[in-house]
Amino acid sequence: MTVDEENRTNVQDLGKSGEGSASAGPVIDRRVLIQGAGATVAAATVLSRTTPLMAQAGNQPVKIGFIEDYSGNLSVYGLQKLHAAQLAVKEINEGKTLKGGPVGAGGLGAVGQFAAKPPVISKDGTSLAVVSDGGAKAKSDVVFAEDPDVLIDSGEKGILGREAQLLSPDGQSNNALWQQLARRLIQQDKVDVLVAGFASAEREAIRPIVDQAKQLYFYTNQYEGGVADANTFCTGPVCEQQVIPGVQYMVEKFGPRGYTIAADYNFGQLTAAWTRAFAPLVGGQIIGEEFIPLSVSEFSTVIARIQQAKPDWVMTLLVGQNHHNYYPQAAAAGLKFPMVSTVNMAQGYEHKRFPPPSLAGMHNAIQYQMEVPTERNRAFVKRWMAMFPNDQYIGEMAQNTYFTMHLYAKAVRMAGTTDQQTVKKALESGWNIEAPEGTVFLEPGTHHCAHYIRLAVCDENHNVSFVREWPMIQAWWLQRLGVNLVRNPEYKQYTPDEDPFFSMFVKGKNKKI
Amino acid sequence: MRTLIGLINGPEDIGRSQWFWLLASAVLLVLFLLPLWASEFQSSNIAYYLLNIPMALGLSLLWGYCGVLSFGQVAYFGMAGYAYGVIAGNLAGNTWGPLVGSLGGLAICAATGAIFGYFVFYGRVQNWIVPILTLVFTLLLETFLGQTAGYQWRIGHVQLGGYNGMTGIPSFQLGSEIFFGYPFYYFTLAITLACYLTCRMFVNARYGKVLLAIREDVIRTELLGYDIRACQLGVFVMAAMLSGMSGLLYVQWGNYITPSQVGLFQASLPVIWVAIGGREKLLAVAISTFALNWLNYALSQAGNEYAPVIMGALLLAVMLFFPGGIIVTLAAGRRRRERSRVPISANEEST
Amino acid sequence: MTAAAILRAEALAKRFGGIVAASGINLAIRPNELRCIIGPNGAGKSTLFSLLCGIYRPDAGRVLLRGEDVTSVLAFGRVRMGLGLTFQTNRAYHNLSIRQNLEIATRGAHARASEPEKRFHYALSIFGLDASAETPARQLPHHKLQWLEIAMVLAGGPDILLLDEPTAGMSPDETMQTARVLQHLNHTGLTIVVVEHDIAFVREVAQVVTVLHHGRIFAEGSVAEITAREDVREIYLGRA
Amino acid sequence: MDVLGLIVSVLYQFATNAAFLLLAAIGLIVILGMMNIINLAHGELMMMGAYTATIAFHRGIPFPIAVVLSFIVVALFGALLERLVVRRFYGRELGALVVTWGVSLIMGQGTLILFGPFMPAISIPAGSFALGLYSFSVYWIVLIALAVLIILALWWIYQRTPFGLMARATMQNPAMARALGVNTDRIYMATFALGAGLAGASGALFAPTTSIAPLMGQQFVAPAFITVVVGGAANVLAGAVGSSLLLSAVKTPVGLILGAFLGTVALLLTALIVIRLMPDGISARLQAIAERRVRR
Repeated sequence: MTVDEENRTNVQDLGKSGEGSASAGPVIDRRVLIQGAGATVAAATVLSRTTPLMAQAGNQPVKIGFIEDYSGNLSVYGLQKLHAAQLAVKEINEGKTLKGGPVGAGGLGAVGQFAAKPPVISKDGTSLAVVSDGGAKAKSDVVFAEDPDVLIDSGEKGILGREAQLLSPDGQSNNALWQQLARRLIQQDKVDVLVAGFASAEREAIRPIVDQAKQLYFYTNQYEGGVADANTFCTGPVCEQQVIPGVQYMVEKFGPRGYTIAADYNFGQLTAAWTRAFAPLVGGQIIGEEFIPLSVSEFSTVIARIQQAKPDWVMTLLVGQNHHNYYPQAAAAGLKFPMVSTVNMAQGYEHKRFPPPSLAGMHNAIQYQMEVPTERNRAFVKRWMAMFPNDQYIGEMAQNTYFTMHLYAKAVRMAGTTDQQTVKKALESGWNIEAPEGTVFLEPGTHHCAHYIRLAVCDENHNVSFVREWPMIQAWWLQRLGVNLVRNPEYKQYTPDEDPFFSMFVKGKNKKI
Repeated sequence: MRTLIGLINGPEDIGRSQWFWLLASAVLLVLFLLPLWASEFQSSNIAYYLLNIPMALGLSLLWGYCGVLSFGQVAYFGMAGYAYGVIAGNLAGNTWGPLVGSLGGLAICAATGAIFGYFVFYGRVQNWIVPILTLVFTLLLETFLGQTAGYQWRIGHVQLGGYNGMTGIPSFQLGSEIFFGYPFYYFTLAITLACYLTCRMFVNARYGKVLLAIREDVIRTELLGYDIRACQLGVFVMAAMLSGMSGLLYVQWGNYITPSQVGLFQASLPVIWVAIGGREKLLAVAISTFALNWLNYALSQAGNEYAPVIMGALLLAVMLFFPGGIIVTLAAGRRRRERSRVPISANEEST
Repeated sequence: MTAAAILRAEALAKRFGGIVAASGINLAIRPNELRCIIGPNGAGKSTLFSLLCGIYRPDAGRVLLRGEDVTSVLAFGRVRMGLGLTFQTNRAYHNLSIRQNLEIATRGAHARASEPEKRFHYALSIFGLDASAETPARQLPHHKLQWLEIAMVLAGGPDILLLDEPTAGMSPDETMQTARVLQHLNHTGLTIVVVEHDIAFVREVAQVVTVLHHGRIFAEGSVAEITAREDVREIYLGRA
Repeated sequence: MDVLGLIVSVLYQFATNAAFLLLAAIGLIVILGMMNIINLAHGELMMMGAYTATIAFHRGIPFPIAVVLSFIVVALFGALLERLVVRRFYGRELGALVVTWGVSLIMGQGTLILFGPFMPAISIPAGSFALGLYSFSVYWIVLIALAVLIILALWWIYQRTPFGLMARATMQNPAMARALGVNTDRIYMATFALGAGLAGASGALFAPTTSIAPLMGQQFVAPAFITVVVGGAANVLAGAVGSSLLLSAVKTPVGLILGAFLGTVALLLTALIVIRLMPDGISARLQAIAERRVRR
């Protein structure tokens, strides 16, 4: 049987036996870890033994720690996410919640709809099941039937009758500050949950602190993938959920030859590695790669290199203000190659900020962006705009943050306590939640989410349409690596280099080209 | 011993009266007893404010006493941090690894500082270009570190980690004693104090007098037979090592460092701390560094998006109304009332 | 006899942008000579000094100190070889006390750091300055400030003294005091070169006078010869 | 592989890279190069220009006029800034540096608070033309031309107009200039305003090619300073032109063959080396050569 089936069964066993294993499990690993993560974790173990359980005083609020950047470079995303959190908390306190519930480790089961065949590669990493076409090009009608309204009564105001309170300091896009703030929220305010992080750097900055305190932590961003951390739940989509469908579509539609331009840092390099490694499995091939420092903002040379290579399509993994300039400059230079990405439009809403046709022909496999044409999403957008009339856009990260908040509330209600270890257990019982994007499934073994992925296309007038849908694509890579955080907790981030499958493609090629 | 005290109590810094020393020892006592009522978190925060001080002191020596502004002190901050991470990380498990790492970090700062400083000062680069040069150097370092995400960028079994930074850096450790939490707070306090006293003695010693002369009039000093380049180089290296010290403490505090620590924004911070306090007095710089770090943290934890505006306005106000730095000016005012000794005013650094 | 020159300039040339500040200056200062250099403003007197002591690099020509080519030696090096210079505009450390000024000056020329104490007090005594006051030098009267700078140079123990308008802004009798001190120093064996406008002063002290004009040597000779020359008056009368 | 296309494309890249550096630096040429004010708010002045132009453009004002408008607006702001703040820091480069950094902080975050994180950009005027494999943006070619024009204009102002004469006199020797009856205060203000205005105009010119955001200015700061400093103060204009050409001549081939990362590194390294080898910048070297010519 395949790796993931294996995992599922294991996870189910644990689902039953619960308590013991998770509290007994870590002790062995710690030894190992002390070498890796050094004294930090040593101290963490000490700390964790001494931390008392949260007092259950009835009317004291449930503290939700929330760090994002409201100033500095990343404020454009931070402010969106803050608003999402505020909206969710308001709803929670008004006695609302999102539909959904625990469905066991196996997946959506009876509650949600599967994609006919989510893309999964077999252990030896050769074959890749073809992703089913979700249906015809559809701007306003829906491919899969789903409940129009997912916001229902939770039966109580707040969480366990306690008011949900948002503590949201400003990280100022400054990692040192992030660490201080995380420590404050965890050690001083003793928050019941921490929801934080845009840039991977920020996540990595606070993860050691989170692990020291065994703090329940949600990272709500789309990111490069690979975080296997018993205390961390990643509710955003990762490479395998976006790159493969996207590339597959481009190869079918435009031809095999792809060219990658990526921001020259972790996210860009790793996602580029994914693209390079999986293009062949869907009949494509990466004929050129370029990594661009975040400081570069003038792209004539890059454009010329692409023109030289004459690819069928371009994978753009450009991040940050400077890099956004690529699109108008490329358009002005008359660059007409179709583009595919995992970040643009859905996050920085470049298609709203840049006049057409800068992003004409941009494809993006994402789980959410404001235009998603479902009724439940329209309702969500309406609620949002009612609360924040001046907001320009609702990006995918904002949506993740929104449903994550509700997910936490539901988990606490099931656990019947805010004690973090118990809530983690509850979260590890396999949740599905009806988010604005569609049905999301939180996979216990990897602490990652299966998402409803859509292929968004931007036309020359910057209208977005969704031409394909994959109602459930799992974050299967960590499963493939045999990660099972329920049985054996870890606290690291895997990189493709640690996967033998990648090394076939990565060897020597990960260097600059 | 006597001479030591003499040096510490020399004229070249704020405060010589017994009242000052009384106050100083009171403050020290408070800092020492702090853990009695401060939580582990609060003391770790205060440790963070403290650990920036050595870097600021170094810049004060360089800019305030030597008239050379470096915009790239964070480069040495980062270098020391990364070096420590690599060395101590590879020696993980070895109880003396962290010590070796620290020494290694300082050594690398000293070496790089010496080379770069030679490059600058023996090249007779004009004074006002030095900040730009150092800044370019910093940007270069950041650009390089930012793209070291790939697996090939590992030294021993430590990953440089690119923009996401280097994680799991060991805390400082002497033998079996691991400096974490309260112990680390005391460790930081001790190091910072040591750095300050060393600098204070330094500026009051012969060599310091020469720095004074250089600040006053470079050419006159050279025409008294002093090799300006050598003096400036010496101070530059010293400043680099002080930044390194801060870098070491930083990674030991957060067990983590990223290239953005070497970025444009971080690079400008020390300049601000020093300018606001008054670059010509070590103590002033130390105080302002502590205060501004605290202020910034206070503003940000309030989730206040006006934080940068307030910082900027503060900066503007200080530079306009207290060109010599706010603390220096205040202290000078007091001194003037005490005895009719006119303080060294903010003297032009231009050449 | 020229071989005996203790300080010597050979075909020194220096231009700033379009302005020619020195073109082919030849100058030979003999040991223990007291020479005055005169010339209208912009004649290149200060430039000449800057070239001699190494503040500027010449575009062409060489500087020899005791017959040794020091053109490539930096200023501090030449000072350590016995050169001392004061500036046209006073450049004592105005914010430091007399004591600090002289202490720094005394320690300057390490290379020749013999008995600093002695030099310190010598420099102090020569103009009868008083180092007890803590007050910064800028509070001194102008002429004392001028003297302080000379004293600072002396504290380094030089044997060639280049003074750029040392008596500028002094009252007649202060000027004469200065003159006397310089003569005394000269008798103790110092070689002294003074740039000066004050003809009275020049008459008083100069053994040899050099006239600089448009960056070249216009005339050289004893005070009598020079003051007798018509053409020198010509270039001077404009302003003397 | 069409050779002609390649050659044109290389020339085009070389020119755009150079023009980028030159335009980014153009305001700084005046403020840093001529007034010796290390103006860290340079990027924010450019940002202000871009915002002005964008807002005006969305109000229906044609782009060229919007650019002129932003020149005026930012110039006025510059005059104000000079009178209120910068004035007190002449001859104190490092003080000016700190204070302008404060200004940039306020302007950056202030813009974020006033206008939000983004503003819809202007579409790049004028289309593109193709040549073999390659196609080129007409607008960038316009920018290249404009860069040259602005430099010539500056040169003309400073060499041929009474204002230029007075300005140069003031910068070289304020006391003397005052003695000659020049109102130096006004000259300083005018010069700073001119520099600010140029920064604003260049920001406006870049507006279509970049995202309009509060911190957009920062992308120009490092290139601008490097260009001016490498150029040197002996003759700022010539220097800036020389350095932008030199830097581009290094960056373009390296970037084209080895990729953007090494291109950037090469640029920074060149800057370091040039500054070290000629502390007075390229212009000094140019001048020396010129003079040698004169003498022969």
